[in-house]
Amino acid sequence: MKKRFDIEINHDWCKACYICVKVCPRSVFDIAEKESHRGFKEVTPARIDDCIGCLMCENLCPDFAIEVEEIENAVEQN
Amino acid sequence: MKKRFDIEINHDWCKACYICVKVCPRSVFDIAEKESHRGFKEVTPARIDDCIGCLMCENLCPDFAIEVEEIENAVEQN
Amino acid sequence: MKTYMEWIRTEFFPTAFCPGCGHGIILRAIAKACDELELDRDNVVFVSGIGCSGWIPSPYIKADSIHTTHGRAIAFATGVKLARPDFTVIVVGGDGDLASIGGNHLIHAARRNIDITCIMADNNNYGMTGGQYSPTTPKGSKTSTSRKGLSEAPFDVAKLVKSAGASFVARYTVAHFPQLVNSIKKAISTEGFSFVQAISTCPTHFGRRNVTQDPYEFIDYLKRNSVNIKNITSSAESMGKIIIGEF
Amino acid sequence: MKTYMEWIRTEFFPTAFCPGCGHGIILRAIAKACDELELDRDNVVFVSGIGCSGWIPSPYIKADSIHTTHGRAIAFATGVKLARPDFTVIVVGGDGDLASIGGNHLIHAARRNIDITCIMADNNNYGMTGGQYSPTTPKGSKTSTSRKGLSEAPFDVAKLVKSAGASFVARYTVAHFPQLVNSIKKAISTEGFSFVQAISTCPTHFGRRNVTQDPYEFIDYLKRNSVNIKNITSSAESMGKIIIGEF
Amino acid sequence: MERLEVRYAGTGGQGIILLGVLTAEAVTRAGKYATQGSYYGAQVRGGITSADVVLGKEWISFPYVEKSDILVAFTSESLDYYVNSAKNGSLIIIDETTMVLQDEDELRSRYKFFKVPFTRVCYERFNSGFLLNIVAFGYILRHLKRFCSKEDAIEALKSNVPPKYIELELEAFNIGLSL
Amino acid sequence: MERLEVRYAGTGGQGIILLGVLTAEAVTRAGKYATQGSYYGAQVRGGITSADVVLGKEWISFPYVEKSDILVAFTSESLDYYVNSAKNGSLIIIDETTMVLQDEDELRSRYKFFKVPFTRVCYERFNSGFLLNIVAFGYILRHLKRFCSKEDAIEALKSNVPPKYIELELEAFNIGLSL
Amino acid sequence: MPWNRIKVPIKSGRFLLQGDEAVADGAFCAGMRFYAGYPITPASEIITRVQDRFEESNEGVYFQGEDEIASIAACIGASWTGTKAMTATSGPGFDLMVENLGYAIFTETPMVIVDVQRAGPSTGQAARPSQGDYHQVRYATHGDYEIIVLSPWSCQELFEFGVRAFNLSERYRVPTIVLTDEAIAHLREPVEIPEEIDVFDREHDPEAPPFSFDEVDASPMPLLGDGKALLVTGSTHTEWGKRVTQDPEVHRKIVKHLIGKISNHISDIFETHEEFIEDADFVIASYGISARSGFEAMNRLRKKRIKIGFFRLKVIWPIWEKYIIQRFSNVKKVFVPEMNMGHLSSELKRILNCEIIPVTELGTNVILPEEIVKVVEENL
Amino acid sequence: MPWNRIKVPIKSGRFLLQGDEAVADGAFCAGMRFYAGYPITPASEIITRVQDRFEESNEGVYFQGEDEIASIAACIGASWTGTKAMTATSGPGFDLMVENLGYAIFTETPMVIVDVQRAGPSTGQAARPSQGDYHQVRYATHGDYEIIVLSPWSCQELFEFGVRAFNLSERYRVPTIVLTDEAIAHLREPVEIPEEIDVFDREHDPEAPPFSFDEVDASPMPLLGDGKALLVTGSTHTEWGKRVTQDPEVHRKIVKHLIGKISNHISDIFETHEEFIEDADFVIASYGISARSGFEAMNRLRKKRIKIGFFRLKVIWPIWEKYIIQRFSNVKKVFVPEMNMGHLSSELKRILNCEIIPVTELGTNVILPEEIVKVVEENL
Ligand SMILES: Cc1ncc(C[n+]2csc(CCOP(=O)(O)OP(=O)(O)O)c2C)c(N)n1
Ligand SMILES: Cc1ncc(C[n+]2csc(CCOP(=O)(O)OP(=O)(O)O)c2C)c(N)n1
Ligand code: SF4
Ligand code: SF4
Ligand code: SF4
Ligand code: SF4
Repeated sequence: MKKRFDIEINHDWCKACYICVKVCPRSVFDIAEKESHRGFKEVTPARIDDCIGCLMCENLCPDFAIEVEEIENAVEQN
Repeated sequence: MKKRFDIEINHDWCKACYICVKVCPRSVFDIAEKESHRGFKEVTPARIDDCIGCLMCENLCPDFAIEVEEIENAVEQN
Repeated sequence: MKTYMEWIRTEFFPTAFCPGCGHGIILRAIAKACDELELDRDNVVFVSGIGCSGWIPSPYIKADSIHTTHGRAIAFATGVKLARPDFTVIVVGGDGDLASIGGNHLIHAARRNIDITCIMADNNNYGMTGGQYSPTTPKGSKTSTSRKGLSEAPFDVAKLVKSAGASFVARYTVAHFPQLVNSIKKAISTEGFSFVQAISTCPTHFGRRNVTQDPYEFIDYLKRNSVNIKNITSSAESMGKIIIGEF
Repeated sequence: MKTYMEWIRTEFFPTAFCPGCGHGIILRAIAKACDELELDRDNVVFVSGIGCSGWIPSPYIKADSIHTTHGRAIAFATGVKLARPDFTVIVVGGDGDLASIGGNHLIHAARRNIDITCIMADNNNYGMTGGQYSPTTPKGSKTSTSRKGLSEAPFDVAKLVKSAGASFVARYTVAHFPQLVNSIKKAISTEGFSFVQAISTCPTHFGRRNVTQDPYEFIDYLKRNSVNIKNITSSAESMGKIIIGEF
Repeated sequence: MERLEVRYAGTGGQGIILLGVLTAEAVTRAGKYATQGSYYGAQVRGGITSADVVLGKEWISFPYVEKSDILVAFTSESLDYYVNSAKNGSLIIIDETTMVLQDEDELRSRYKFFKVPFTRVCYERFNSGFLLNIVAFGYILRHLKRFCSKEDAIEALKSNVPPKYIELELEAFNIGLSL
Repeated sequence: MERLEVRYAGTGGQGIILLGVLTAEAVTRAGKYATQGSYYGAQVRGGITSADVVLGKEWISFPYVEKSDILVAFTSESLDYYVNSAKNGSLIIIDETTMVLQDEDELRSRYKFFKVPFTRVCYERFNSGFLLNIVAFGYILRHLKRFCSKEDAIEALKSNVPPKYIELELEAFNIGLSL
Repeated sequence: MPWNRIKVPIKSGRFLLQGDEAVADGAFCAGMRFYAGYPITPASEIITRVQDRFEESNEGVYFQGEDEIASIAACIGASWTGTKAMTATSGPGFDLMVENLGYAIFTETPMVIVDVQRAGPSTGQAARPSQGDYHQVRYATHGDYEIIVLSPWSCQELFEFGVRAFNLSERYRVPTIVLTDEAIAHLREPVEIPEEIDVFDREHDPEAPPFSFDEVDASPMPLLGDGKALLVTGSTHTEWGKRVTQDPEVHRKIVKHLIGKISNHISDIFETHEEFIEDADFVIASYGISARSGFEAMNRLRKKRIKIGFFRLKVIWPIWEKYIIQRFSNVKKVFVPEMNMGHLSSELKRILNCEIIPVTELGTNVILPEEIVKVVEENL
Repeated sequence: MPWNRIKVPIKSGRFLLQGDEAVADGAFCAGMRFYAGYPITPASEIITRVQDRFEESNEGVYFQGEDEIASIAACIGASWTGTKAMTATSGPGFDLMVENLGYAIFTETPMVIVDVQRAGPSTGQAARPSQGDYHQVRYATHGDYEIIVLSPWSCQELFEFGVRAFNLSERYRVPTIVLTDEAIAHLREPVEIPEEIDVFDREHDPEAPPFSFDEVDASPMPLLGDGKALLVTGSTHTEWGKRVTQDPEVHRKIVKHLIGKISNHISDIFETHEEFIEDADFVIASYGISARSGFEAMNRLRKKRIKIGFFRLKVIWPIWEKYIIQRFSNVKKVFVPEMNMGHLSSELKRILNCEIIPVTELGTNVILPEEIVKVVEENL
């Protein structure tokens, strides 16, 4: 009955401090190779299936740029 | 070998708060019946022989109006 | 969207804070605390002073907020609270704002034990004006006004506020997010003056000169360098550590 | 004439204090302490603020004295001491002066632990301006601004200053003259910030409204109502008492 | 515009200001106009204290004593300080009991000079100088007839002293009246 | 009185101010006169930042750019903000790599318009945009010949960066020079 | 309607009052229900009277600040809840209020400060009068703005200006100062407390933005608790309180509003008391306690058939230049008694072209009418 | 002799300096060895430079006060030990210094305050320039007095006025203000540091009374530690520092001294920079950053053959009225560019009879020369 999570990143708010990348116990995030139009290398939840929903990334993001949400259906389907 | 003391009262500085009168463990002081030219009833060390030199009156006089001094000769004479 | 986002004025996002500034985490903690307490937003007034910390509620919290002069937030808040005792009044300020220029208002509010919650976003320096030392800067730290290391001793502000008479005093860091949220909730719920010292990170100034410029490393440092007041057995153990917990 | 009278500017006598005002006793205690320590009068600087208490050194002590603005004596003194570390710098102020308007300078000087001695002539109210309550006025007291009894709690200033970082902190009353002299001597001799809270009597205002207008009875009350910190066994014992001693 | 300038002078603790206030209050109650200003030393007690009262039928422009019409002095110090601002030929009243004057003759030549044993009568009746100002209040009324009545004065007294003392105060007042 | 008004514009963190300071310092070292003023947003990072440098042979009265002779822009935002205060026909230089322009034709018609790949050359050599401002400093010198030499510029650089970085900085500078 | 005729909440009639008491009563009648202050001679008596009124009525909050900074700050906080707030002080305390006074001006917060002048600079003579703070109250805080300052000359006016200060403050959303002095504040005089007074309560509009760029008038005010998530700030801001700290245009708009909302209503704000101006060759112009001396001097001079008039500013800031120019068009010389080095004199020099003759007192004595008479006679 | 020609204790030569650095260097050269301050934009850079100078030389004490009140107080305390002391701040911080500024004035304590103007009121725009504090620095503290305020227009002058402020302060025993603004303080320009400068050190006389009633000049100063049991107080006092808080005469004497010692030396204190005044029909009069604009505007207008002159106040307080009247005797119109609502304009209106045309900026943009040119051309 593994829970599944959805991670939304608001790239307009993100300032690329990379706290999320480093704080994640499951190394869910990757940093892009190239800068976006805002001059940052964007973060992506590359290994989203590994997410355990600990919310460390969301809670410690100083810019409210990450939202982790449990996918309700996913749980039910199991 | 009873010590003897001299008590000098500076009536120009005294404001007649009567701390000395009341604090003296030997009730050495009296208060005059009549007011002086400054409008106060003056204090006198009426029973100076009873003084034991505890300095309570001197130390607690807020106006430096009392000085208690041991009479050196007096001691020697005994 | 999480419900606590209703306490956030996202129209002003991205925030004006530097990348990785811990003040954003405190902002979330406050919003979360208010949300979980189910406060009536119309009766909550935030009061802040001047400093990066002052921006936490003003403009980022979606409730009434008064952004006042440097150091005076508690005094303004006192007026609000006395005139409208039914309001929940929350002061947010920096270590410079609340403990340096505003130190007197802080201890007097604690003495009066007026029913105000005060959250000190403590980044150990004056972020806004360029990283000068503050009354919470640890001895020896390098800041823009102590470039060879600070010779003054800091305040233990939590202890000071406690001994001035506050009802509730706690200290946590941004690395202790759930505890921070909890202590803010307790602070708001406690009658009388309550004070939460929220140790924050200023990677731009204090971090760069003393710990690390890396936002995450800085947070991690706070975590590793803290000990809970309940777990202190000898004073030697706590030497140089950040004591966290309720006082 | 006693030798400590060399520290007194008798040309301005009789003093401007009300009859029986305890501030005169503090004046003597300071003069005696300086005399017994054989301080070099040319290197001692007294600094005071505004209030009856400010008059204790200015003009009544025969040494350099700066009578400053209300509440700021410690800040002025800090400048003197930093510019001339060889001077002995002694601040004398009231409870209003040092703990109300000047509270921030007090705790910051304690934090910095700057080598200044600070004597607070604490008469539990603002004597000079007509007996309004101060931050040391006991709860329930009647003053000209709390005519039905004060609802605010007072500071334990000694405790506050101690927790802010002072090296030496003591509290005595004018009824404990020898101890007061001694603690002032220790304070001056201690390196770092030292603080003596000297509980004084204001028969004209605080006494008249709360204790007694009679100067002696007031002093006697202080004596009877004090307990030494060493002799406290339970906190109940010390309820409502003045805790004296070194902190 | 009729204008009467009264000055009470003495030292702190003698109740000089209250004396001024009572005078002004009595005149106000009489529907006339009075201004009352005070001067006190920095000390809470001691030093020269004075109370100016200017009386008029209508509004008074300058509210302080410029040159007194009546000067009532309770200490030599205050008399010395204020005598030069008394109008020539004006009324000067002093406390006979406590004040010793060097230049009484000169004063008599320049002013209408009265010595009144305020303190003595006070001590005789109350064994204290505490009600000196009230005795003086009673006494001075004879010179203020155009501005207020005895009844106004009593009303003023009643509204300015605690009820429990009113009997004593009235007695002192009456002693002054009859001096 | 000769007067050349140069404006560097970009965003916080791009080293715009240092670029201005370096320019002014080089000119000062050459014995000429330069004034340098800056404008930054309230945030420590982000927002529009600009550095004005006014160059002259002698003392300069008004020390800010009124209408720029040279505008070097590193972000579209800052270009939009400042383009209207560029003199007609004046020099406008932009970072080709990062800036996407809608109205390039119009700009070309009104100004001497240059696109320089500052960021690209920076990344090619250093894999970072960190030394963007130094590359630009090297590049801009060709337009400042009447005010300072390459040597003055190198001196300016040396006195404004930490010794341990000087090698790198000089390399960036030379890249700019040769662009 | 913001204007209301109300029954005064205290006993009306004619009473002997001290100035400090009268201003406290006036403020209370105007609706002041929050007082924060720190004791200082010669303003401390105000506190007692305020406390009396609060206790009698069971309304109002008294807060004794730890200092003057806290006191004015608390007033501003209280005012944003819709409570009419006041503080009182004297020179040294006013000095400390200066920063937050600027905050109140910039945030357009209604409140009243009673400033009882004593002799300065510094602690000077605490229990002696002076008028030396004439320009201080206008220029004490940094930046550009207008402010309203009333100058009463009697205990009656202290009562009335206690009311008027609140009315103006609420009407124009500007901190308003009653600038008096030790002489009047400690004076006792009969004061007529009317049965009814006119009171202006701020226009409260929960929907309105907290600030305004209107160049000609003040705008309605929302309050804390309106449920609109107000942003109040002393930094430059939009109408909705968003900080804008780099935009020159927004700053210009605010400052123009702060000035315009007052200067465009100067005929409503400015007030004088004039006697015999029409036919006067000479005028005694003054304010506050010195005007009492000047009025008496005028009386004496007119008895000597000198064509002298009397011009008293009841409002010293803003000063209505055009009106003064017009009123003084036929005047040859203006005598200006004041207890300072010539503050009003210097303003009149700026405004008028005729000769201005200061009659100043740098010590701490109220100027005697006869001194003015003398100067006038010497300069006819 | 109090005047000394000394070698500067720093490297002389021509350097690109920021204004804040230049004033710190000037002060250090003048002998400033005590600095107390509290950080504030745009004055914080001064601290860094002062600390550099103190560390290099191993001399001097830096004290970061808990606030601005403590900072100025510490300066006054240090000054009484004979140490030259300085603080620097901006509007909101200056507001807080006001009470102790009055104390320094009243106790005749030499010290220097650098006030870097930013846009007010209140916190306004911290990093944008303004000249709105022109009258504040003159009238901020209560009571009557004179004070000296210098207004530099360049980084070079910030250095020079750093020296001059101390010289005047020591010479006249008066706190002296260098009033600059964000624009100049943050500007970088070449500054020439001379080899030698003239420095005035206060006349120290251990036998002298601490205060003076002399109506025409400052008096020598004793110091703490002289062994004379000095009495220093901000309450009214005799020459020997005995408090006298009820005597009008003593207060009058002090205030006359405070004013007289400055006003009698106005020709030594007041300084201007003038161009083409002799033949000018029109004059641009200004100070500080706006004078840079005005100077450029004059250049452009003279190229168009307009007979316009330039008059710049290097010292804005005290203002030498007689001199200005004389210099402007043939002038028809005066244009006054300033970044405020017209502060110098209002002073000139008081002093001069010709037409005064303000060119003001209430926003936070430095006035452009072309704007002045336009106003002048429209008003010829
Ligand atoms: C009276 C006054 N003095 C100084 C300043 C300048 N100032 C603005 S913010 C600040 C300190 C900010 O430090 P802190 O309160 O610790 O907040 P942070 O920016 O670190 O979050 C200072 C000194 C001011 N605005 N007002
Ligand atoms: C800035 C300022 N505010 C207020 C005052 C008025 N004031 C003078 S002394 C004093 C309080 C005195 O009380 P305290 O310090 O306890 O001394 P005490 O007279 O009781 O000895 C006050 C409020 C002042 N002088 N300056
Ligand atoms: S919720 Fe936890 S596990 Fe999931 S991405 Fe965030 S930090 Fe990683
Ligand atoms: S010294 Fe002691 S015993 Fe002697 S008179 Fe004084 S109090 Fe009494
Ligand atoms: S300066 Fe420091 S506290 Fe301020 S936003 Fe930047 S990181 Fe945060
Ligand atoms: S008022 Fe109180 S403190 Fe002041 S002199 Fe009188 S008794 Fe002493």
